[in-house]
Amino acid sequence: MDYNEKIHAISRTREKRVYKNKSKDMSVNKKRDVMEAVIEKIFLLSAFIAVISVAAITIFVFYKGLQPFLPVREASGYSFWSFVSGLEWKPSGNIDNAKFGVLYMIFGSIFASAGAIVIGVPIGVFTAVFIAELAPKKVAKIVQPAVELLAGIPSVLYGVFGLGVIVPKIMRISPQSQGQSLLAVMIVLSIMILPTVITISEAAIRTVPKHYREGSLALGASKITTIFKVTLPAAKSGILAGVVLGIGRAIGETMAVMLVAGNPESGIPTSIWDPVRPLTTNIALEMGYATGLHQDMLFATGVILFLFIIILNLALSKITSKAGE
Amino acid sequence: MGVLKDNLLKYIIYLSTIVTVGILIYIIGFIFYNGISHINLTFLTSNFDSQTQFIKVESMEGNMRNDIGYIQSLGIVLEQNEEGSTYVASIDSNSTVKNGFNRANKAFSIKRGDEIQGIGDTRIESMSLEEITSLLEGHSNYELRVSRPGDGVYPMIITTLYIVLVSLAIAAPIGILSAIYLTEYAKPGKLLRLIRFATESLAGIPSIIYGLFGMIFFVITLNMGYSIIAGALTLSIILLPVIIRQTEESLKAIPNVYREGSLGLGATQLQTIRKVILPNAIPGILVAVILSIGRIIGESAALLLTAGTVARIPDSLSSGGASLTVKAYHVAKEEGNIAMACAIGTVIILLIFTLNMLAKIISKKLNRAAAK
Amino acid sequence: GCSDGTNNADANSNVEQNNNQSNNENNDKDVNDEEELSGTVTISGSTSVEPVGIGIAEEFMAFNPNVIVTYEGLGSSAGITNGNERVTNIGATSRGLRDNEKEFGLVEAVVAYDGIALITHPDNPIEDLTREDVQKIYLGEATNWSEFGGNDEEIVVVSREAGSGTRGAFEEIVDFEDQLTSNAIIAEGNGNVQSTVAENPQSIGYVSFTYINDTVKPVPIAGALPTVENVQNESYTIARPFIMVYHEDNLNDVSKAYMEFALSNEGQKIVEEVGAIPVN
Amino acid sequence: MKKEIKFNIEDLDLFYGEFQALKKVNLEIEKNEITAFIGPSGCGKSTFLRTLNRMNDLIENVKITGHVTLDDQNIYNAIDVIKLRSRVGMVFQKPNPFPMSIYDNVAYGPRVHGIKKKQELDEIVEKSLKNAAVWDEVKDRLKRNALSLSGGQQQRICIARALAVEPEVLLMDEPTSALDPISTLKIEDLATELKKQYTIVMVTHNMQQAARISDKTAFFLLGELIESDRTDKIFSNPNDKRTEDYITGRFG
Amino acid sequence: MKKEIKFNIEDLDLFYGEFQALKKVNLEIEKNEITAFIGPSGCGKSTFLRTLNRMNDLIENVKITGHVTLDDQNIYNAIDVIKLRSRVGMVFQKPNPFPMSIYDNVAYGPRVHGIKKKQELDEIVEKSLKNAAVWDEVKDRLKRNALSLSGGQQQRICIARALAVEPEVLLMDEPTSALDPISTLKIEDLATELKKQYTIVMVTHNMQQAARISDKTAFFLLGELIESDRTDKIFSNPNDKRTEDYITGRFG
Ligand SMILES: Nc1ncnc2c1ncn2[C@@H]1O[C@H](COP(=O)(O)OP(=O)(O)OP(=O)(O)O)[C@@H](O)[C@H]1O
Ligand SMILES: Nc1ncnc2c1ncn2[C@@H]1O[C@H](COP(=O)(O)OP(=O)(O)OP(=O)(O)O)[C@@H](O)[C@H]1O
Ligand SMILES: [Mg+2]
Ligand SMILES: [Mg+2]
Ligand SMILES: O=P([O-])([O-])[O-]
Repeated sequence: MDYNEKIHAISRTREKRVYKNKSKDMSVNKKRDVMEAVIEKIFLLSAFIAVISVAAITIFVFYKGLQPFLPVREASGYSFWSFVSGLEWKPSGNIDNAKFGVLYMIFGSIFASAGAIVIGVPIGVFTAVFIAELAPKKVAKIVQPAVELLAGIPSVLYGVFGLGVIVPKIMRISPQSQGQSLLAVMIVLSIMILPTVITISEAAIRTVPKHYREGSLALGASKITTIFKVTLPAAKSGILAGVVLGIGRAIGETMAVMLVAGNPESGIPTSIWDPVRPLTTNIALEMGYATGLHQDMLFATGVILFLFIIILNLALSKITSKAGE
Repeated sequence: MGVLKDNLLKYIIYLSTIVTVGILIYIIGFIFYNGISHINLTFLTSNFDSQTQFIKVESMEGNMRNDIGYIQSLGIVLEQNEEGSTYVASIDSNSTVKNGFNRANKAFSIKRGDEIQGIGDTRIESMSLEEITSLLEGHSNYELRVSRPGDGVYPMIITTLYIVLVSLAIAAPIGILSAIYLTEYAKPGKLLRLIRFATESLAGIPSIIYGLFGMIFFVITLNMGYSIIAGALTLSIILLPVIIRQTEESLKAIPNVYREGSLGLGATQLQTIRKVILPNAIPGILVAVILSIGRIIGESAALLLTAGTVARIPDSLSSGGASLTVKAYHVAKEEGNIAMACAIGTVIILLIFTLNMLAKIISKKLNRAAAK
Repeated sequence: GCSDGTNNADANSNVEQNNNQSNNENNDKDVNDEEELSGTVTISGSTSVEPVGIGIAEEFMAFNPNVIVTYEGLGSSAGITNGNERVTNIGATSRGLRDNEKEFGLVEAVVAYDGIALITHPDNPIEDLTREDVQKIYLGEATNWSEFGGNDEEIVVVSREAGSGTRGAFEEIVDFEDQLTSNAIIAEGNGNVQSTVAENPQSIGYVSFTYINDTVKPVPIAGALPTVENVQNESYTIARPFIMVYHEDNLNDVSKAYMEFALSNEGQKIVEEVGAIPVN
Repeated sequence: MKKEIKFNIEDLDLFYGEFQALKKVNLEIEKNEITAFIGPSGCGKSTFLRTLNRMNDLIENVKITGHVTLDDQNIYNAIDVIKLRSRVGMVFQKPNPFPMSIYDNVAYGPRVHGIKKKQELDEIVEKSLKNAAVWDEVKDRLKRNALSLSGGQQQRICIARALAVEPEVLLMDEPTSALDPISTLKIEDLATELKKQYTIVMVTHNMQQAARISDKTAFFLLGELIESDRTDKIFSNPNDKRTEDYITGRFG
Repeated sequence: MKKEIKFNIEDLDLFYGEFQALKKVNLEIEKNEITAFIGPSGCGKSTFLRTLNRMNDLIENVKITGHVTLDDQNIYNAIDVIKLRSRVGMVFQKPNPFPMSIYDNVAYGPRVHGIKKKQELDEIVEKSLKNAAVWDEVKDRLKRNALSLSGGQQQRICIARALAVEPEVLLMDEPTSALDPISTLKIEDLATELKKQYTIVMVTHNMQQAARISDKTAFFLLGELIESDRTDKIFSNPNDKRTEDYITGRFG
């Protein structure tokens, strides 16, 4: 175990002396120390399974997803550039006609997440403020389980709800003839990120030390002023972490989005009324139907998605490590 | 800030909360409203697919009754519905149809609601009730073609249960041990950062990617087929960060004075973990487990590609099956059967609600016990 | 040897079990077929074929109570892949095999034909379309219902996802392969096409006969309604085969029996019952 | 010089739920003096101090009865609580500057009370920091985060922050208990300086501190005010046996 | 009576990362005496106490150099750390009984060290609770959760828990600072009683307490051991000016 290092540190500074009992005392506990060490290794191994899983998934997705761009494979060598810059997704049975462009999906994913953040984050943060700062205990006791329940509803049901309620409503007000649209995706996603944003913001607000609030109130600031000028700024990095996790959820959400997005086969969305095809739905939509190059291209879409998630995670660990300072 | 601005901000906060809660009520209302008509006891207890069998039944001496549809020698009353199917409306208490056998000689008891489609090789679909009555009456023994209607979620409930149990059996020990490592052993450094980064990444990977991975790795490469085990293994990876994070929270919440108290008495690290730390972390661990159950129940994309879509009661870990959520997705997508999807959704939401409440109660109870 | 290595555990044990049985009872196989057949048949693939596959399975299991048949509705391509990779005994597809898939050496058995019905919202006044009309609509050349005597409203085109057997067949028959208008809404699965059309009065879509329900209105093509009879008398031409594919050596006895049953008269009767078109 | 009464407290009872934390407290606090509260841990010193600017209002289940006046106005109904708190400033045990710049910390109060002009704020900040005897140490880094300062500097920033809203009274709850001896001395000197302009009420568990700087001392025990008097009197010749026992270290 | 040296500390330096919390500390701690550590907050009293049973090993980034022996054995390499901690018991500032029954708390140590027999455990528990002067108060409710007791009782349970492993030395870190006066007195009496069998080292911030019960007093300042001597000597006639200043309350 690690104490030993310190023991060495200490013994190095001293000349050796002879101690009675030394050997006996130490050997009795050899067995125990070995067992402790072995069990620690078991704990470590368990913790390492997470690392192994991430590595396996990453390697596997990249292995499958990068194949179409490598010249090694027969009928392949699809240009990576046309993949990431392409504006059309037409996986034809006839490989020569096939077009696999994901740029418009990348835009779709980014727009949709951004919209969800713009709508969902203020509502979420304010709700969190309500629960953490303003609500009487009894009311908080109702709102909080409500938020948890919102988090527990499977995304498929959000999709069914979106298709049954949100899409028709948008259709009525949209200048276009269909309700499947960027806006529908944004709304569904903003609802779905609410629980993430609320729970994490609430936790962040609650961890703001009481003495900040007291300091402000004691200066004659009102409760609301205190919230907006002291509490929220102090909880900033925690809330930001919630937002990043929310973006992660929005980018990664599949089943609900698929039903309300419209999933067109080309076209960068130019307004919120346009249908979009986010990256995730592209994968889920066609995975059952794809073979060969088409299937590999879906994995390649997964690679793009993966890169997004990695970037988000790096951002998140930046934020949290900054918060830890 | 002036009083006016104060109040404005306050109203915005209230409004946001109302929007949040309102959305929840709207969604749940929508799902319940569309699904509730399906829900009753048979919905929960019957199969999803209808099932047809040939059932051998002895004849008997039934009551002397003359109503149309009463088959005296079977002791049952038949009725017909709008679609023309003939179904068993009531069964006499001493009826022999309760002691039938199917062609595999397994006991089969005909129940109310079962459809009678024929006798021997004669089909009765296009006949009137009178014709059927006279056709059926007076045989000495029968082989009836019986179809038991489906549209129930029983197999999915069982499948969901299986997947919950198996994934937890895999993920819970690993997750808890990892959390113990991270809080009790790990020293800050590269290794810890790596493990943390890994768990955070796992939490961020969309489930469709897990699905792809599970499908190619477990289903095809490891040759598990669409199966409970492939689904559960995939889910276990998804659950790891949930369990690790939650368990870690509860471990971190244990005051250091307990650790010092124990170590100060000459207990080893392991003894301290076993005797002082784990007993105190149990509420948190239970909550972690319950939250993961919720996650399993809600999962669709990953399970769809690994455990499949079949509505069947799995007979082993290597047979596949659809969970409730997967089935809800499947019926919505394939049949456009929104009512069925919402009915399953209603069951799911009630389950999740119960689980959430359970988590609350458990953590409260155990916290209180700990505080005593 | 090959099949032993790649079969899933279920199928493996069944192969052995059934081999024993057939050795003992080779003499009067016919009698025992009905009485003793037991084991599992695994099918996966096209969701359009699902009602047919499950319908036949229910009937097959009625006669053979010790048999379990499972059908995973995953999509035609997944079916072909799984059939080829021996993940399941049988794969089901609602489209013909592509050139590269033909190289797998799979046996192809057409178990039914299926019509693809053009559907609109029930409120849509359109009474009839020609195949050329449909083609124009799906190419994006016609974009307003008034061109066909309907309301002055934009047409919302709904299609299945790329790779879908239904879509492949529809594009081929209507003849606009790989040229779907980029304005089309893509919905996953027959059900979502229906839900989407049912909820938008300006939309048009297509679904398999076996899934059509009364939330949408089937549109006649050149006067012929999408019905089984009209397909059979060839007045309605948008139809395609339902195919089961398998490697001969990956069929255990039950699976063989299932395939035989599917093509038998009894099996074909079920095909008709679920709304598809029998092979003969 | 005739003494002016700043705070007058009569028969103050305070309950946290069922628990009575203050029992019939009667006390007068005089203007331009330092009044020290002493007593063993949990005796109610902080609780009492916090009733004087109604910080206890924030705690759930608090019930207060009795009568507290500031300049003869009842603080529980005649004075608006926001107003009260800007008249009665507070400094806490642990220095609690907000996580923002030194300047913003000190300007916080004035801004909250509606002062927006940069120049005016600049003046207030400078004056307050000077009054809090920390100007020289921070004048070159007003934009730095206040949390980057040492504990003693932070505490003086907090005092400056309180002074910036121009209070009449300064409540201090063990303001030096988290500080090193040198910072402690600085704060003590500052307090003695400030009492010329302000009335100061200070909780301390350091009896030497009370003896060194306060004019009056009030001794609390188990929620009761046992004795209050001139500091030299309390420390040399207390009336109550318990006061004597406490001061001579027989308990606490 | 010739004094026996229990602990011998030579040139002990301790670093928390870059920060040096103990600087060249040299001290001898005698058997069957109470040694008190005093000094202002943050001077390193707790840190020093915790090196004596290697509790500091648990903290990240601690570096220790120097020489500490217990009965002439180097505690950092000649004695197994687990063994050391059962020879050198510890009582903490805040009573920290485990959230289990009183009985299980006291039996915890013996069980950890392999004693399983019910009867043997019963005896140990009773003896330890008696030694900790809390037996009479709890003997009828040994199965009750220890957390349901009062603070003073909890602290004595913790002492009993420490005694149950039959240590030679008892380290106490401000054992009474969270307690009321009456409980404090009980613990003090107990300590004076226990020193007949054990060697006691105690941190206190209450100088009266040090004066009342300790035989020797060591005064720390900023990580340095300024002075250690017989308690009466330290309190009446310290060698060092800083000790005198501290004792007379000129700072801290
Ligand atoms: N929010 C609260 N709810 C319930 N009881 C409280 C609360 N705050 C304080 N108390 C109790 O009221 C009593 C007085 O507390 P107070 O903080 O005023 O003591 P104090 O004299 O300031 O002690 P210290 O010197 O430790 O700061 C204590 O018994 C304490 O436990
Ligand atoms: N884990 C740690 N990491 C870094 N610094 C520490 C740690 N523990 C204590 N210190 C620092 O070491 C110094 C001595 O701390 P210690 O707790 O020994 O003081 P103390 O004399 O016991 O004070 P108190 O009377 O407040 O308990 C302090 O400056 C403290 O901030
Ligand atoms: Mg206090
Ligand atoms: Mg200390
Ligand atoms: O599911 P399909 O492949 O038949 O469209």
